[in-house]
Amino acid sequence: MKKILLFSGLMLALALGTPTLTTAQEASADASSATAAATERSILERLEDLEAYVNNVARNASTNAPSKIPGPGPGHNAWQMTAAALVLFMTLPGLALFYGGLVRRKNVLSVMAQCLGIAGLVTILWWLCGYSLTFGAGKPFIGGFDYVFFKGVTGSEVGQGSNWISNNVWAIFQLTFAIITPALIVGAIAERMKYSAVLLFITLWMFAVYFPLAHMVWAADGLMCGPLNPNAKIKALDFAGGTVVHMSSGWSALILCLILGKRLGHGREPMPPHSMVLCMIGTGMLWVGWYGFNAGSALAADGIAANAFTTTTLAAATGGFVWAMAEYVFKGKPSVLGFCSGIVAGLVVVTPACGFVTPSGAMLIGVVAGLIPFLACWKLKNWLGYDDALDTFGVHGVGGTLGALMTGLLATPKANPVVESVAQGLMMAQIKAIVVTIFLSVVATTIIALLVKATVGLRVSEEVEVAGLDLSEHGEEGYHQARG
Amino acid sequence: MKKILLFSGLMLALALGTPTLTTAQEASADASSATAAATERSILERLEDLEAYVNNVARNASTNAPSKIPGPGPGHNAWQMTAAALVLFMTLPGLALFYGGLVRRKNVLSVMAQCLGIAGLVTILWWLCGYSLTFGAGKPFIGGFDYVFFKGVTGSEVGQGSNWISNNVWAIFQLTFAIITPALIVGAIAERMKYSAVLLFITLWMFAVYFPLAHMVWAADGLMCGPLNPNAKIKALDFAGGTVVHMSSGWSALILCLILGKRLGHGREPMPPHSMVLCMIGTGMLWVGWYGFNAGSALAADGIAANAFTTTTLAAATGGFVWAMAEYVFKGKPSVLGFCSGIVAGLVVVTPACGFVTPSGAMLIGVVAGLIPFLACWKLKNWLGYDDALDTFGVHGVGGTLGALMTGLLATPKANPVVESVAQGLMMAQIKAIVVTIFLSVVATTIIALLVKATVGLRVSEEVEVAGLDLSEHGEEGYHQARG
Amino acid sequence: MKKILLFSGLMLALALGTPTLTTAQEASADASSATAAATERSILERLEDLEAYVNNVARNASTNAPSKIPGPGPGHNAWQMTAAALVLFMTLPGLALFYGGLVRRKNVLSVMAQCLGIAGLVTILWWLCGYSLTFGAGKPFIGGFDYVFFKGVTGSEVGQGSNWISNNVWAIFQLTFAIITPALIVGAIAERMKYSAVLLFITLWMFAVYFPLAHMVWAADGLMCGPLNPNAKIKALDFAGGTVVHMSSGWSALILCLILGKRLGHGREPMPPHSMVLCMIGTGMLWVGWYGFNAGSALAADGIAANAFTTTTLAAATGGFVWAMAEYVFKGKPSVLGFCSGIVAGLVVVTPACGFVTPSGAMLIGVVAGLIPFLACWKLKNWLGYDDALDTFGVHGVGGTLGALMTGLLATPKANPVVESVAQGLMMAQIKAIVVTIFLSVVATTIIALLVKATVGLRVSEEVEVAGLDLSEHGEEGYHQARG
Amino acid sequence: MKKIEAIIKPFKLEEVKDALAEIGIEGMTVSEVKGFGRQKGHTEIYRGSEYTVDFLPKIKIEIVLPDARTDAAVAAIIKSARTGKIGDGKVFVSTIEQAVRIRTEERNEQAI
Amino acid sequence: MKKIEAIIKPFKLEEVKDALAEIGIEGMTVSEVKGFGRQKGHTEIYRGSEYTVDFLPKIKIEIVLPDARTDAAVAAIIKSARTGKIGDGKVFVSTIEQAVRIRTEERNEQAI
Amino acid sequence: MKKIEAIIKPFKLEEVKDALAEIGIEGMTVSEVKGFGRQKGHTEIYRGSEYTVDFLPKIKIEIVLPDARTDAAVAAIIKSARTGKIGDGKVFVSTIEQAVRIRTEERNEQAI
Ligand SMILES: Nc1ncnc2c1ncn2[C@@H]1O[C@H](COP(=O)(O)OP(=O)(O)O)[C@@H](O)[C@H]1O
Ligand SMILES: Nc1ncnc2c1ncn2[C@@H]1O[C@H](COP(=O)(O)OP(=O)(O)O)[C@@H](O)[C@H]1O
Ligand SMILES: Nc1ncnc2c1ncn2[C@@H]1O[C@H](COP(=O)(O)OP(=O)(O)O)[C@@H](O)[C@H]1O
Repeated sequence: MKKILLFSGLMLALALGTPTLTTAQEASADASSATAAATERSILERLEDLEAYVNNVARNASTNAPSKIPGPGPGHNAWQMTAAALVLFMTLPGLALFYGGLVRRKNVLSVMAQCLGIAGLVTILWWLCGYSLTFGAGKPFIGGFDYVFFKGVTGSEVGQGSNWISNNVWAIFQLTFAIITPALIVGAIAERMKYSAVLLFITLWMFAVYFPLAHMVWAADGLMCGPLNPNAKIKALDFAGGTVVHMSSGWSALILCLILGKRLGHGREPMPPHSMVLCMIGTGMLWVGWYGFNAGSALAADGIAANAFTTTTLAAATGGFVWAMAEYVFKGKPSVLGFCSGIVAGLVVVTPACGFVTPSGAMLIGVVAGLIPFLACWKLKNWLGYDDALDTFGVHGVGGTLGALMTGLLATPKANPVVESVAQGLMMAQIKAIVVTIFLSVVATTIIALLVKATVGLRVSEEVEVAGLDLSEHGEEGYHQARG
Repeated sequence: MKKILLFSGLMLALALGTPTLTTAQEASADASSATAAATERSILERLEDLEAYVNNVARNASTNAPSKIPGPGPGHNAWQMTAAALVLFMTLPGLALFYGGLVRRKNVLSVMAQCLGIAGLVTILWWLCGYSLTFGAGKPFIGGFDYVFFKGVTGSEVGQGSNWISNNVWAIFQLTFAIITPALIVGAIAERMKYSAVLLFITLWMFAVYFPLAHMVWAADGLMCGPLNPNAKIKALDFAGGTVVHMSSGWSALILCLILGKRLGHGREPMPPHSMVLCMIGTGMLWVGWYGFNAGSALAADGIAANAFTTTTLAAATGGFVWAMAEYVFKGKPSVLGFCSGIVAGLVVVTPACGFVTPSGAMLIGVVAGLIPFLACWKLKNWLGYDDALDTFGVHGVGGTLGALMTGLLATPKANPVVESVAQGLMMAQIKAIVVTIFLSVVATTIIALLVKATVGLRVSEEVEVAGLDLSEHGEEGYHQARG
Repeated sequence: MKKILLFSGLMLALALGTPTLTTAQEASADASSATAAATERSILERLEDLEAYVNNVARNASTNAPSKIPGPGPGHNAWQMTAAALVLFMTLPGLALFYGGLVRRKNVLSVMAQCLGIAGLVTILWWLCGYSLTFGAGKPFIGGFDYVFFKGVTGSEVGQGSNWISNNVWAIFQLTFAIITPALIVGAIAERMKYSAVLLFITLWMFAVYFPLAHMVWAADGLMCGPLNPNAKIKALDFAGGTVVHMSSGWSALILCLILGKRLGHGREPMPPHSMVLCMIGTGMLWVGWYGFNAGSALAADGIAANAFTTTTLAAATGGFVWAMAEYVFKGKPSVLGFCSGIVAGLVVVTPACGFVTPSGAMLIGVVAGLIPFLACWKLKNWLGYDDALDTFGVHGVGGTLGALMTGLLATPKANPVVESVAQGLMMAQIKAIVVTIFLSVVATTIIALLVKATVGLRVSEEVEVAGLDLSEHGEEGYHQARG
Repeated sequence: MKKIEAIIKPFKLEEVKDALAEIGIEGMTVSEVKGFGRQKGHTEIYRGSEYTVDFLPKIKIEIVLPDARTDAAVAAIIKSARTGKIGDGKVFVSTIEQAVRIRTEERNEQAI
Repeated sequence: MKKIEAIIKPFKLEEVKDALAEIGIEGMTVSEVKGFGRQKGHTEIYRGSEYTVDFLPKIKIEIVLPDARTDAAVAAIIKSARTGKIGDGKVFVSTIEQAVRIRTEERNEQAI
Repeated sequence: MKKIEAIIKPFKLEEVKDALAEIGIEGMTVSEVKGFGRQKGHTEIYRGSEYTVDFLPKIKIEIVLPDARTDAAVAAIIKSARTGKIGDGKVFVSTIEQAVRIRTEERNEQAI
């Protein structure tokens, strides 16, 4: 029943969306004929536009004549497409492997199905209205409906994201963020949550948490968008998603796994990763993909992107090394899971900071990222006793919060001139942003989780949990032995 | 014996090719000294050339003076190299994993060896004369011999592919297409075809089907090249290879698997995928690599590439979601293989359309791609009873044909101005292109398959099939258990 | 104890590095205010600068007025970031899988931990002083201390690497080379070396071999830097690291595995790869990543990069095919490991040559690369009887040396004008470079290995070797069976 | 001496091991097997093809022990392995004539 | 009661299972083993090293059943597992003294 | 006929096989098992959780052979499998009543 409803909903949406096939482009065609009426730019102005492209700044706006190069700039657009592809790679197959390797063999496919389902679901929502609610002009808390069905989101025009990248590449780049964020939550609730409940929870969560939060932090009229919104109430910094991506998913994951309850046998039976090899492959992919995530967030192949690229590398490598060496010191053996966890932690903590800090700042972030989340996963979790199966909270919740703080501490105009404008009171703004994010995530997740529990139910039956979700929920097994 | 012949052939070809080491570059050196004799371009003309680079249009051709920027444009060339790397990634390891995971454990390496062998073989053929036969000036049905041994295919010159990308990057980008197309066929004949027969079949098939078809569809003097050839008999559209890649491989696969016969035990014994995990990894890689395939086919990092990037994402995600939800509705469980199949189907169907349709068009494509190939694999195959082991026909044959039709239906000048020039009678042209493609694939495959059967034979012995192709044909096993 | 020392060392370094947070950027701020005082560039000069960007040549230097586009050029910078990400991908997860698949199941994680540990360790060293010692101005044999703690290595400035790429992107690009080189050595000493010994050996080796050698070959004042150093004693060519990366690691690997001794049971017990599937995945990733390695070494998305991209593809595909066909001829069966080995060999041999040879030259390289290392692994190794577990010497040592020779033989100004300036006596220069590289690698490795043996010891105990390094050294297992 | 072979559900292994340890039995050999019996299998679907997996994963425990301790061990296994649902498994007992500890060459009851 | 242990070629498992089902035997336990016998192994080659794999994959079927049904079962196995080529495998029969169904504690012939 | 079941350390398999071949025994069936005994397991650590793996990988060898050759075989196994360290394993001997070669239907001593 539910499934049929879901299905019909999609069809309906598509029926609604299809007319825009015509209208959207008509509008843009009109627009371009209007501008074509203006006079020509001078040679100097045309030269300035070309230089603006190289320098990734705005075209000369002091003249009415249209720019001769009004569309995307090839170098920046090339990098932005590459970056978007890299971020998708983080989820599929990156995160699916990282998480899939850490669960027991009988649940490997369920984790993958969750990542795949989220990718599909979020894409449809994003096209429908998610992109519009996030980046359409609106209120400080949420955007508007200007871009529903990707209306006006074309490849030949720029400006929605930045000066030299196609509007639709920007929309897809941001889509890949909207996909990975809820997929991160999967780590906390692995091995016991109903598939239908996952899909329903995520749908509601996108509307209640992700779209508003991403708007607040990254839209030019958002509540906490320090660099772009001069009227922002909270002038915070978040380069690539410390609050939006990691804190929101991490804190929501904590609440959801508390409401969901522990896995059967948790704390009694060993539940070792069924394949550290898969987990390590996923880690490598996450690291590489993260270059798209962080350096792509510069929205250009410029010096800021280069800085984010650099700091990301340093923090990831150092985070991994420090975590494993901490294990070496405290537990006698450096483990592959330690390296992998530390690399991801380093990447998480540097995410909000990467475009604002220097290489030495990144090294400090790497060291801290290798120690604090290590302690969170080792001590805090056992002490509090929740069953965050794959440590989404320990790594992303704790790491994301840490990142927001470290950004406040280490952001410097020397790494990025934009920091100048928000430097005053930055730490306080960061703390406020942290509070808003945690508050929104915790409250919304609690309500949604209880709602889902009351309707389709959150957990699979004991029998299904024992047999494994792969067989029971997806009718497949991860691996088949030789025969014949 | 055969092997020695093969080997000597390669050596001979190399001996023939090596002299061009000298001659090819001499020619190009001459050419550049000739142009250097002309007068200088004016400042305005130089400015226009720079703007032409940003806008990805041709350099000012109204003057004799050579352009000051005659070579590749960095942003476009950067994207084109990235795209070529991504398409190679689709085959190795992407497709090798997608297919390798779906076969039984005893045949996983044989599938990989087929992909690897095809990559090597096709590269050698491409360098020898394949590129020339495909893109050298020639007749409507086949190109000429201008570029044998990559003669005149340099990095500093542009124009063979497009205005701002190196000629040799274009040649390699196209090589990656020429590699993946025959590799797709492997899915239909998996687990039972002789390795020597695969190599021989593919060699002949490249000459009989791929080089001619790619020439007809993409060369400026090709029979069906709607956008570039004003004299084309069939003014069809195929942005990134619906006919050339997916239909040709899909329909050939069908015929070849019919001639080859079913696997021993087909329909009686269960033959589940030995590792859905590998299949899922492969799917993620295919999706990411497909950005190179589709957005790379714009041959620039421009707005058209951006559009292809966008539509590719939407169709893939929607196709995967719809296929799995259709399973949910009709079979009770959404499977990982359903997601993976739907993603690939979405990508296949959007391939010919991606540069010509709007986002909403892509969503519609995604929905259709999630349903029709799903039915083809579920119902059609059982009904007709052929053993297309990994559903190459169901996904690529059916999907490619569907894509050619949907392109006719949804292509719009609003997405790409080039559609204007072929809009009239487009659907009829698409149907003609479909007929030509199917006809060529079916007839050529039949003849070649019978030829190979009569000479080296198509199938391995029963004993080899039972023991697995890995051990018998390649002397290796996919996995070794622990010992000691 | 040792571990605590290691740990504190890192902390100390960080404490030292952090002050540069301030000083480094101050310096650069001063510099830019100084230049801002100069007069304006003329329109023609500005046009020339833009053209210089497209053509990847230096900005007009005949004027004092600062360039209007002094920073990185988007297309080149985009490609350089992509290339750096690709080279990292080669190590993590590429090489880790390639090697990890070839060892026995009980040691798969140890190989991965070695790759991960090297990535972390080398990153820290690189930031500390490695980059500076390699590329800071210095002596013919080693650089200086100008760039310690990445001082002055910013994203907005260019010139340390090339005209149009950010200095820090160049530094990170080179870091990825510095990571993979020692990681290659792991292949020879797999399955028996102590983890602490690996870390210690590599630390010393970086200072004794890698930093000096990379300086000699690639720094503008390096001893053997043919293209950039007019005063170079040995005017050799090495486009992307035949000597620096492959010969140094390969020859060091040989010596280290001789000193380390054979694995228990070597030659008596079968030690087949535990997963050829992983090895094949790794190979695909290595190939794709190698585009960053080779075409990225052009330091721009220009025609030279395009040429390197092309020759890399041809050599890899041909190398793989020839190796497997040689097996087919001599052993009756073409194996997946044969393809994989040949692909890697093709890539290794073409590495020093890729930017200097034509496509036909690359084909010849591919053929040779498929035959000579094949013989080295098959005959030479058995004949000499050393236990190079995964054939680092056979592929990288032999292949790298072969590549240096083939570069001398095939480099041509037709592929790259820079060859002109060193053509005279090139073969002799190549031989000298080979001798220097082998001498340095062999002597330094011998001394370091004996030193490490005398202090922490080189080998694990017999018991650990039998049980597997994963459990004993890292406290983990690669795979866990189903249970419950 | 007797050999007990018990076929149990995999997730019961820890419990059975603990139950045996409690009565002093600390030597055993365990293997992964597939069982076929009254408990019905499950259906898997792969694109077009649907099929039933009849063989279910089970664990086989083998214990060699003195005659006198057999009944206690059997009872302990039954108690700890039971869920009451179909497919809980079986216990079989047979005779062992000789046992040797490889390390020491101790024989029979000393060896186990 | 008797225990039949049959070592067969892996791809014969379905057929043997069906043959046993036909004569009413529906309980069995199956495991993957490696066999060593007259059937010679194969050679694998990895770069420099070539070696022979002597152990071939086989399936072991274990069935506990009443004495009276033993001969029929053995015959059914032999018939369905035979290919006539070397390596078809063996059937071994031994005695089981006790059998218990864990779920119900039924004993002996009731239990199997 | 007798059946020898030997539980040994995995890396000793080749040696045991060779030792048996030397005394003319060339048929056997081998499986991977997990052993639990005096030899203590190891600890694995995964982030927060630390746990002990009690079950160690072992190899089980099964050989059916004529009564007369049993002692020699047991002796050969013990000699070749011994390392002298805890966990070397056990050898158990029991009786087999019937043996059939599937390929030929040869019975008993002819069959093995
Ligand atoms: N006759 C038999 N011989 C050997 N093993 C058997 C026999 N019958 C059942 N088994 C094993 O016992 C397991 C449980 O048996 P089953 O009939 O499913 O449930 P239950 O024991 O609760 O009646 C089977 O999966 C199989 O491994
Ligand atoms: N003496 C034995 N004891 C236990 N298992 C044996 C014995 N001899 C053979 N086998 C098993 O039977 C299988 C088939 O035996 P083999 O000698 O290869 O062929 P055949 O039975 O046709 O003569 C072997 O792979 C092994 O698993
Ligand atoms: N009572 C038993 N029944 C069956 N197998 C046993 C028994 N005791 C030990 N084993 C097997 O023998 C192996 C070795 O036993 P262990 O007590 O560790 O060492 P040792 O034989 O040297 O005393 C165990 O891992 C287990 O597989």
